Amino acid sequence: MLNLRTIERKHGYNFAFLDENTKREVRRKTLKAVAIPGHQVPFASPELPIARGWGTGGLQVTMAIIGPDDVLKVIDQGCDGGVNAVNIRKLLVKTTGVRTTFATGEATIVQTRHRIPEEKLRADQILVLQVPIPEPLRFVEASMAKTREMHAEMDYSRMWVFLYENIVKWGEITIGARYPSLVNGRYLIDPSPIPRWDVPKLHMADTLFLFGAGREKRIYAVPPHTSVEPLQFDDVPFRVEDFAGRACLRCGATGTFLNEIFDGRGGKLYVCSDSYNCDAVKAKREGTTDGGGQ
Amino acid sequence: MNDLLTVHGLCKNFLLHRQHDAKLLTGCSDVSFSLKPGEFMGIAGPSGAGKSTIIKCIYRTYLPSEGEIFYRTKDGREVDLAAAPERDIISLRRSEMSYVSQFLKVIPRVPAVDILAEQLVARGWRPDGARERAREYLQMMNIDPSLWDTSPVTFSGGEQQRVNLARALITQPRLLLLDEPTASLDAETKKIVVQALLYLKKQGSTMIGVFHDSDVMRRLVDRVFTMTGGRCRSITRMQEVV
Amino acid sequence: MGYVAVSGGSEAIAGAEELVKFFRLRGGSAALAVRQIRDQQRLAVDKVMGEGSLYAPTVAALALKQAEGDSIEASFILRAYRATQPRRYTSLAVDTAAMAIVRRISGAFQDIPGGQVLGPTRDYSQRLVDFSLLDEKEQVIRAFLAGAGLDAAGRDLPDSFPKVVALLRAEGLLAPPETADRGLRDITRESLGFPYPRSAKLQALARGETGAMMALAYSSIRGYGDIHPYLGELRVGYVKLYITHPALAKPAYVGKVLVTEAEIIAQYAAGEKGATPRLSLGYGLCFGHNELKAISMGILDRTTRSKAPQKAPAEDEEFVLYHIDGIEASGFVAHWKLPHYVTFQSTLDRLRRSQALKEEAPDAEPQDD
Amino acid sequence: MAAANDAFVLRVNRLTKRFGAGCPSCYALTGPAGETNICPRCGSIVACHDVSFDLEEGEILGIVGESGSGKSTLVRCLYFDEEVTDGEAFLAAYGGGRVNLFAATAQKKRHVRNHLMGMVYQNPLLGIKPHFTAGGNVAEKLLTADIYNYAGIRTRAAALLTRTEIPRGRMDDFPAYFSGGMQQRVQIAKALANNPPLLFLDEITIGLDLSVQARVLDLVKEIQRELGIAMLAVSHDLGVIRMLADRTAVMKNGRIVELGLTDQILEDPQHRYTQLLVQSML
Repeated sequence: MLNLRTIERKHGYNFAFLDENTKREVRRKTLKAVAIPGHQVPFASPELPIARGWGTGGLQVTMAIIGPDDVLKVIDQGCDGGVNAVNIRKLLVKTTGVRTTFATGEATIVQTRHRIPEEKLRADQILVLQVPIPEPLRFVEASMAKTREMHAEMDYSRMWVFLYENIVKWGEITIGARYPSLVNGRYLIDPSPIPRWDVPKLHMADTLFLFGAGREKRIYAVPPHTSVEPLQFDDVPFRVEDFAGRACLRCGATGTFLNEIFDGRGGKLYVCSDSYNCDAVKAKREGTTDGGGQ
Repeated sequence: MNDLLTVHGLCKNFLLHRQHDAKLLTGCSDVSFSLKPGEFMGIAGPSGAGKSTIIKCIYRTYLPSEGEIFYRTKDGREVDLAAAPERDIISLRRSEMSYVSQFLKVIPRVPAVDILAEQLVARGWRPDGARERAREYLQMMNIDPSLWDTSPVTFSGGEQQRVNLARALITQPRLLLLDEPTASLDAETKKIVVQALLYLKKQGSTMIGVFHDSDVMRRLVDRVFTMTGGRCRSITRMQEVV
Repeated sequence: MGYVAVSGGSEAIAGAEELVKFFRLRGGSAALAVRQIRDQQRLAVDKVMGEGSLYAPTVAALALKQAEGDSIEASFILRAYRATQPRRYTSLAVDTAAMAIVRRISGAFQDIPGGQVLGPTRDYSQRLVDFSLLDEKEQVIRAFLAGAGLDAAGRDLPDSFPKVVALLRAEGLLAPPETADRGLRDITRESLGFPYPRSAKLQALARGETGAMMALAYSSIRGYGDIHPYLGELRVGYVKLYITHPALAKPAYVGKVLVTEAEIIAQYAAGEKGATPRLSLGYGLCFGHNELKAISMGILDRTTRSKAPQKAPAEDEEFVLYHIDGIEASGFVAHWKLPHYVTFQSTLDRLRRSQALKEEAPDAEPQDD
Repeated sequence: MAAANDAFVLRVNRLTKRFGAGCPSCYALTGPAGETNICPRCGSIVACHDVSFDLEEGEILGIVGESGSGKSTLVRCLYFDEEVTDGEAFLAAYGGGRVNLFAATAQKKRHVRNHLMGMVYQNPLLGIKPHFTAGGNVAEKLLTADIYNYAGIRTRAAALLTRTEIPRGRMDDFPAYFSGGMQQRVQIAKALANNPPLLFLDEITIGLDLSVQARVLDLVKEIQRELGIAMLAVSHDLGVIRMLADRTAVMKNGRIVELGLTDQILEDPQHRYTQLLVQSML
């Protein structure tokens, strides 16, 4: 029975918000996801105090795997300071008290939306990706019951035709982010809305990548040293975003994913999307060291 | 035995199922004869005597009820056409045995030249060569060149029948079965058909034909097999019939 | 608390929260009492309890206050709160025939055993603005409450009303249940595939968003896969909840909850060759007094069992159940407010490339599809 | 001549397909003798029972019968659209012709379907997707057969569509806007895309104008001659069967009542039902 008098006015939540039973369930499903690379594992996905579609899947995975000794980094669009990243970090800190960092290399768990950090991740780190739509076949089939069958039979022909018709119509495949990729030669995944730039980082990496879709109630994983191949025709290769001839305005880096900014005078400026990496490169160039955020 | 075809004790009955019972009809009974390579035998007799029945049994359009039909193939094997598996019959039909009926049955819309050519293509000819040869046969059958590229469905009866014959002749079959091929043809057309058949005979084909027209028969056949009521009355040299 | 990396984002969020509070209170009126909301915004509270799937009138009223009356936001707050609550017991099956009736009507029969009980309804009142409510005096309220008869209305009613559909069943007009689903699947604890077990489907519907369910039910009865429903019976009332006492292993009374129940009678699905034509039932039940939701639920329970080869939206179980949850839908619709700089950058990169390719090969015309 | 059983493309042994729970009397109480395929005892439908035949290299085998005879169910079973109740099927091109396809896993079946079979359905929209372009439909079949070269797919799709008389300019249009005959020809192009040794044709001319019917039949004949593909052609129309098939099986109430050379079936039908069918032919 609910008794208002016994409700604590502030909070009195379990470590990492979720109760231990729920965490155990998420961990079990995460382990299954690791065991079957790229396979979407359904899980119950309870409500969180963060809205559905705002990173609840990633949060639940992080909440299930985080321990008091972990060092957490949360980014949104590559940036540690984005409002949603701040909000999610706040909830996690409030309910776990773990140390947080901006420095990619210091983190043991990185929760991210839409980017994989530029800095190469290590075997002792886990990247948790927030996923809005876990189903790569959603492009061609809306029903989850049907896509499940298609995955089971590895029937990806409709996705292929989609790519074929894309080329017929536009001369090239027009998928920007969320590029469908085949994991371990078996399951097609939606790598979450990371840019194509980041897709090769999933391939044969040292790091474990966990994907959580809260609203859609699915968890999947790319374990370390697993092949991740973007779907491509033999003669129409997959291509990452083209930043040839451009450099970051702030740090001068080339070879990073750049955000385009209108300068208000009809021109365009480019800055790094990975804010920590940008800071680090800038500090190095200016001869100062960076402590991983203030 | 050097015979190309030996028919022995051939019977053909038809069991017609009706609402409550069945009716047995006799097509032919106890028919026996043999043919040497290159021979042309005519089958004569009143209508309803079972002439076509024999031809259709040999071609296996009718399933023989009794008897054997031994046929010696090009590569020297002896096949009982009355009992051989269907695939053997199909294979023989494709390679050495042809049948010409009174009517041309084709898919509408296919041009005359292709109807002939496809016979050769089915035997491994290249399409170009096949069409070339098809035109020669249409020429030989005196079909107006303006018709070659149109479907025979629109042709006159005589023209259709010439295409029908040409389709069989173009393959130069070892055994040709003719079921009243000259019925309802005018005199001029008959002449063309007779010439074509004589040409084929000269090439060495063996033939059996049912003719209602004794004049045509006389000019073609070596022997006549005369029937009444489904049975053989006599087998005679052509000259004796006349 | 550990070392926290901060940034401009934190301050912006704090500022935004401050502003929310300011906008709620800047009118300078007296603070809204939660009890007032619970008592006088009865239907709003009931809706939030239903969609938040937690029977907690006071917390629901508080959530409404916190959300400034935004019912989806309030349901979301309640739902998130619910997620933190342990699940200790499962109540025993409730017999709604024994419901303490507040209201009870049938659209299918004029005379029903026990009679129609109109109860509190605006159905037959004209929707005119009641200006007298502008200034409702306390003594008027007190006088009204002290007025004759009303207080006793509920007590005149019998303890139990026979169910209307029981009449149909006794006459053999109702189809037997398709599959008995005696197990209880908790959709907040396990993820299920389609087709859903009935218990799971009814749970999902019971916590669905009223507006979304109404729209889908409406699409069906307007003609997109019409099942020709009749309202067999609509009940609003209190049902008693029992659990099995953990020590005594006997039913133990834990309290009563207000629910709305709708039983929808629909024509039997075609295509069952040889079977006797019978009527079938759609079932709706939700927390609180929410008639539109209960009726919509009853219709959707029935439409989603359709065996039609070409399914209308309301007949497609997956379509219905994936799109009626207000918390999920509102979250995802609102998430477009989040930054999408990176994905948009990717899209622009593709677009520019496609444009360049088109200029190189202008003959390859784009097509509509 | 080789033994008859060596050259099969497809061998079907005792195929049975029953809809419904079934009872011990199902097979005894259904069939042409009782003139029903519905078991009077339990109401199950015996769509096919004890169906056996060999489809031989390069031949078109016709299956003729009225609606409800089980002929369409038969091809749907062989193309794995339906699960059989009993029986075996062997494909010469798969496992040396010694592996029962019906016992294979769903994934194996899909592989066989994608690589070794083609299907032309009565309703073109079952075989093609109207919201894929004509070329995309052909591409789909090639992609399922693991061909991932874009230019190669384009060339092959163009060639096949040209072969089936779809103008090159319509290749990137949507079949949703094509006529029925054109949709049917796209479907044929798609079915041929992976060069299957075996093609199923299910009432492919139904619903088409007579002149269009003739074009489609001619196309099938030509393709069969050119490519030597073995085909199983189902039709209720003896006229269609006569034009296409070398041999014909006659089905009635789920059983094959007669199988023979097509001209023999037409001119010397043995079974009571076949005689009725031939007599009622227009």
